[in-house]
Parts: sequence; structure tokens; C-alpha cells
Amino acid sequence: MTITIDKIALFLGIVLMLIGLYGAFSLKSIIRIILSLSIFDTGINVLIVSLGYLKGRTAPIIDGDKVTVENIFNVAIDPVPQALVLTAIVIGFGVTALMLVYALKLYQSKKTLDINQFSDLKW
Amino acid sequence: MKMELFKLILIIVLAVIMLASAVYAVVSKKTVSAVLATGVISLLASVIFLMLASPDVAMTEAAIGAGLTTFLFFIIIRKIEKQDDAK
Amino acid sequence: MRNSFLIILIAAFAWFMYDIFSEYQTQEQLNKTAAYYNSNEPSEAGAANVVTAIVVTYRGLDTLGEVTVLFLATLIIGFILKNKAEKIIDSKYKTSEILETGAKVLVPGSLILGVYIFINGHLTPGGGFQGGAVIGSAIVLLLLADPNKIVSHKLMNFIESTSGFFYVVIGILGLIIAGGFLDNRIFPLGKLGSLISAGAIPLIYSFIGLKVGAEISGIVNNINETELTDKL
Amino acid sequence: MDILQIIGASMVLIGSLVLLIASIGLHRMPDAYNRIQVGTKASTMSVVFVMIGFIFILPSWFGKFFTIMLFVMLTNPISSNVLMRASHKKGEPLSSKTVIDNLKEDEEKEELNKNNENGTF
Amino acid sequence: MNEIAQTILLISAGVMLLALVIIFLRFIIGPTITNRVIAFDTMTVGSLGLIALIAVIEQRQIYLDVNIIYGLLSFIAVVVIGKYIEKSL
Amino acid sequence: MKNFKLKFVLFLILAIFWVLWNNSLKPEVLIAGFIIIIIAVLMFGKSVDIFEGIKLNPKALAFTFWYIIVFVVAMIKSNIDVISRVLNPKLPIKPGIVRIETKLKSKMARLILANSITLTPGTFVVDIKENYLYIHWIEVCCTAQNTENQNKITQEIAGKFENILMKIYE
Repeated sequence: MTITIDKIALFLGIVLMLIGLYGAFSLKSIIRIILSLSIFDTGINVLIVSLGYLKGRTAPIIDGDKVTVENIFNVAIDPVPQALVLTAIVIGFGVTALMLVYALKLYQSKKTLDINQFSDLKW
Repeated sequence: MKMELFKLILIIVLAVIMLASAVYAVVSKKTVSAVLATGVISLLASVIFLMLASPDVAMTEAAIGAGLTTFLFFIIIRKIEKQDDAK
Repeated sequence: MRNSFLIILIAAFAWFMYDIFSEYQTQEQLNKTAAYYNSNEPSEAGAANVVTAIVVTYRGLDTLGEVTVLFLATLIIGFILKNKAEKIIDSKYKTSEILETGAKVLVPGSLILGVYIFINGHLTPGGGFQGGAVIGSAIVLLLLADPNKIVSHKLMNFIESTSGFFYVVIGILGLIIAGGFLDNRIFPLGKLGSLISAGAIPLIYSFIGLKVGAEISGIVNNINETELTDKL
Repeated sequence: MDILQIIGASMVLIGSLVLLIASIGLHRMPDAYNRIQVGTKASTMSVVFVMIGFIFILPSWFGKFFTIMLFVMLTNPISSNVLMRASHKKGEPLSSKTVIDNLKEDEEKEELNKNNENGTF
Repeated sequence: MNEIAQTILLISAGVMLLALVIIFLRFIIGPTITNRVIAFDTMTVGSLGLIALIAVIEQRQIYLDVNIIYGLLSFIAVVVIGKYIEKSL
Repeated sequence: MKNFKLKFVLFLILAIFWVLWNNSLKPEVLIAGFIIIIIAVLMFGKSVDIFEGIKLNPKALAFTFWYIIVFVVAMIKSNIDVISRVLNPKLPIKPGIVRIETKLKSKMARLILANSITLTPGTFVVDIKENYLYIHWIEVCCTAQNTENQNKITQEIAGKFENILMKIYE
């Protein structure tokens, strides 16, 4: 098994996801949970991008120098995961903003950010 | 060959820094330091995206992950602290 | 109890992920979809940046939905934070003169940078989302340099809705004139690699950029203006 | 052309060595003020050296490299200034080697004057 | 690019990486928030050189656009933290 | 138009950046840039007062070049200074925050002065209050209790930059 950079990136993505998941379940403060989810998000993005990488190839952008119309098939990598992640990051920003605003509102109503205090819906 | 080895070392070191930073973000007692550590993860993730030949994603991550998300976290923490101060 | 459950969960997830990782092989060839996009995109859509062509044209509908999600997020944030107190003007909020002066040069500069990013979206990395984020950051810088500055909500809403409207109009024009919704061939494709090329892609990406920029500025501005009171 | 490339590459090497020294300086200096002195100066200068070196290597990319250089030279001092001003206001400790602190003296004087004025009214 | 220049570039990349690691140690140690932010700032400016180096080695001019954005946005992040410390956000 | 000269300066700065970013002089790039920059200048017409007092004549241009040379020399000196301080095992520092006075009035000139001071040997601007700059100095030569010392410190830290900037602005 040879080690290549996309394998390391894949590993990195998986470990980031695990760390984020652990943080999201074990931490108490809501802000810290959102932070952990943000790490999880980055991990997923790294993972998906690393799946589209091909060894020794370069970005699928024609600049007439290194990549031209003729050789793009042989030198460019897979563009689809990039397009997916591009939108995922922006959505992630919107979701983070929404979660943070909700956290602010929760603090306003209960004067605490400890997740264990929010037990209204527990049965 | 030399290039491959170089890229490998580069990405391994960056990955180690990112993982240390992620562990720090989860373990740290201070929220502010944790937010900063997340900023470090985003910034280095941007370099890694660039190495994986996807400049578009690198740009988005640098613009949104590093700048705007940090701003959002800090302003929300500040609003919460402000409410505490008012008491 | 809780901790052991957590550890089991993480371990299960890790095992699942290990499966993916161990069977992963670095590919040598493009798969079918990517091969199609890479080899046919320059003649079909005419954009130098294949990722841009996918985001704007081939998967244009997804992008429309994505912009809508961001719009909804902005809207909900606006609704949640609707009780605003009067902004307190305090002398201790005064920033240092260096930042104030620097921001007066850097804010126009970063606006121009944002426009450069999304107008060149089909040639260089970047595009509407990145350009919009840079414009949002310019607004952040404006607010940081002068906290008492009021950014007009009306202007923001106007830019947001107009660009959204034109985005959809161009999409429908594509349906009428060219092959389908958000098809970029309503204009001639032009010479690959020049600023005016790739049909409607620069135009569509400019509208997306303005829309995203206005939305992010809206989020930032809404949160910044809110002063929480005790009553809900 | 080869000579120009080697000169450029050596300038990049100098830039990276400056960054290395900055990183050592961050550990050796006793307090935050001295650290940011080393950090801001050395990191800005490292970027300047690296970019000039790259201009030697690839003259046709001049525009981008030059813009990045100008940008860093404009923004890095501003951000460090904002940071240190805030930290000084919030009482970031100065190291024991410090001889004089005019800013704090003046701020205290100002505070005193304000209090006196309030007292007379 | 000729061989000697390329080798020197690779060595300087290694030096930059070493510097990044040492700065990151300050980030972990840093007793106060100010020290951490200083490390963060120095780290971002150091990565600017690293990104430019990747662009030069891969011979793609378009990668440099990322660099400009990176510089601008990391600047804004540091200013935000400064204003937070000042309690005037 | 009011402030036409100052707006022209802002236009010039943005245009230089636009051309450098695009790295080309094709007509469509220039036209698009022209339209966008005009809109930006109109939007930020109020904030151009920072360029107050700038001179646009050949003499000022010559002094700008002279300033760049002086600045680069100071920067390289600063580089050597930092290296020698950090690598010296004794760590020869004697830090302190001193106050200097500046005669400059133009906002932009003050920004350039402050940035230059930050990037040159051993000095770092902590705060600006009206005409006073508070500077963290890594090796304080003398504590300023009387006017003579004050002037000496000002001359040593800011003198060479200030003199040239006075000729470009004002």
C-alpha cells in the first residue's frame, strides 16, 4: 500500500469528523457544540474533496498554459466533488449562523448555555 | 519523485497541526481559545484543499470558514457577555 | 452510562469509516461523469473553469436551491432578532484612528476585489459565492471600523431581490431561447479564456454574487444591530 | 535566466529563514508586546522577501505577487495595532524588564482629570 | 525552472513548515488570549508564503487568487478578535 | 464636483489594483473595471477626506520614490536588528512605551507614518491620541521627562519619515 496525499487527506477528514462528533456529544456548552459541529463540517468537506483527487493531476481550469482544451482529459481532476463542496460550505455558513442566533435566543430565555438545563422536552 | 515526497511531508505536517488544533478545540476550557483553534483548522484546511488541486474550494473555505465564521462566533459570544454585564 | 454509550457510538462510527478507508484506492482514470464534464464542457458551455460551468449550468437548479436556503436563513435570522433596542452610542466604542483610516481604503478595495472575483468566475477560481463572501467581509470591516454606522436595510433588500429576480429571469430565458432552464447559451459563447465569453455564465454568477453578498451582509448586519433586552 | 532563478530562490530561502527566526522569537521574548514586535515585523518581511524572490523567478506573474506584497504591508501593521491597543487597554501584563509606560500614565492622568471635573460639578 | 532553484525552493518550504510548527506551539502554550492571537496572525502570514510556493511549484498562476483572499480575510479575523478583547464589538 | 482631486486619488489607487489583479490590459477588462470603480468611488465619496492635502505634482512623485528607498533600507535594517536580538543568547532588550509628537495632519499620512514605524527597527505603534503616538520601543534610550529628551526620541523614531511625508502631503 503506497501512501499518497489523498489518502492522508481522507484519513484527516475521518479523524476530524470523529473529533467533531466526540465534541458535539460530550461538551456541555451550546456554543462549544456548535463549534464541534463546525469541525465536523470541515472534516466532511476534506473527505469529499479528497475522493475527487487523482494522482499527479491539477485543477480543471483551462489557462492555456498547463491545461489546454486538448489535454484537459488527461491532466485535470474530477470537478464534481468540488462543485458539491463549494455549495456545502456556503450552506454550512448559513446553518452555523442560524444555530448561533438560536443559541443567543436560548440564552436570553434561560440565562444559561448548559445543554443539561434545557430539559423541557424530556419525558 | 522529489515533488511527491515534498507534497507528502507538507500534507502530513499540516494534517498533524490540524488534528492537534482540533483536539485542543474540544479539550480546551476556554471558549475563545476553542474558536481560535477552529479558525486555525479552517485556514490550514484551505491550504490542504489547494494541495488537493481544488482552488475554488480553498477560496471558499478561506473566505467563509476563516473570516466570517470567526466573526459570527465572536460577536455572539460578545452579545452573551454583554447581557451578563448588564445584570 | 452516558460516556460508555458515547464511546460505543464513536467506535461504531470509526469502524464504519475504517471500512471506507481501507478499501479506498487512489484512482488513475476519471470516472464516467467527470470524463464527460471534462471533455465536453469547453465546447458546450465555453467556460475555462469547469467547476464554474458545473455549478452554474449543469447543476444550476441546485445552485438556485442553495441560494434559496441561504435566503431563508437570512429571513429567519431577521425574524428571530426582530426586537431591537436602541443602539447605545458610547465613546468607548471609538476605534483607533489607524483602523478607521485603513478601513476607508480597504473597504472600497475589498468591494472591488469581490467584484473581480465573481466577474472572473469563469476564468479563475472563485465566483459568486466567494465574491459574495468577500463583499460580506467588506461590510464586516465597515461595521468594525465604525460601530455606529448604519447600513441601509432597504438597499440590501433591494439588491438581494433584484438580483434574485434577474437570476430567475435569465434562467427562464434559457428555457425559451436555448436548451433548458439556466442554459448559458442565450449569448454567443465567444473565445475561450477572454472576459466576455461562456455565454450567460459571467452574468449569472454576477447576480449570484450580488445576492449572496447582500444575504451575508444582511445576516451580519442583523446580528450586529441586535441589543438583547430582558424581555423576549 | 538560470542565475535570476537561483537569486530568486535564495531570496525565498532568506524569507523562510526570517519566518523561522520570528517563530523562535515568539518563544524567546518575555511578554506579548515584544512578541508581536518580532511577529509582525518578521512575518511581513518574510512575505516581502518571498514575493520579491518569486518575481525574480516568474516575472510574468508580477501583478499578483506585487499586490499580495502591498496588501500584507498595508494590513498586517493595522491588525497588530488594533490587537495591541485592545490588549493594553485590558491590562495585558508588561514584562518586568520594562522601563517606562507613558501610555498608561497618560491614561491615568486623563481618568483623574475626568473624575476631578465630575467632582466639581 | 532549473534543478538548483527547485531544490532551494523545496528546502525553503521545509523551513516554513518548521516555522509553522514552532508558531503553533506558541498557540498551544500561550498563557493569555493575546499570545494566541499573535501566534494565529503570524501563522496566517506564514501560510501566505506557503500558498504562493505551492502555486509556483505547480506552475499555476490562478492559485494566487486564493492568496489575496486569504490575506484579506485573516486580517479581518484578527481585527475582530482585537475588537472582542477591547469589549467594543 | 466637490473633492474631485481626492476622488481621483481613490480612483487611481483602485484602478492600479484592478489592473494588477487582472494582469492584462485588454479593452473589455479596462471598460468593466472603469464602470465598477466609478460606482465604488461614488458610493464611498464621503470617505475620501483621508487623502486631504495630498499633492499631485512631479516633486511629490520624486519624494514618494525617495520615501520608498528610505523605507526599504529601514526595513532591511529592522530585519537584521530582529535577527540579532532574537539569536543573541543574552536577549538584549529594554522595552518601554514612549510618547512622541507628530506634526502631520493628513489622515493618510499618519497611517503611512504609523505603518512605517511599525515595520522599522524596534518600534511598534500601540495607540494614537490626537497628535501623540504611543510607541512600544524595544530598547528605550532615555526616559523622556523633559522637552529636550522628548524631541530627541521623536527625531530618532519618526524624524526621517516625517520630513519626507511633510513634503508629499500638506
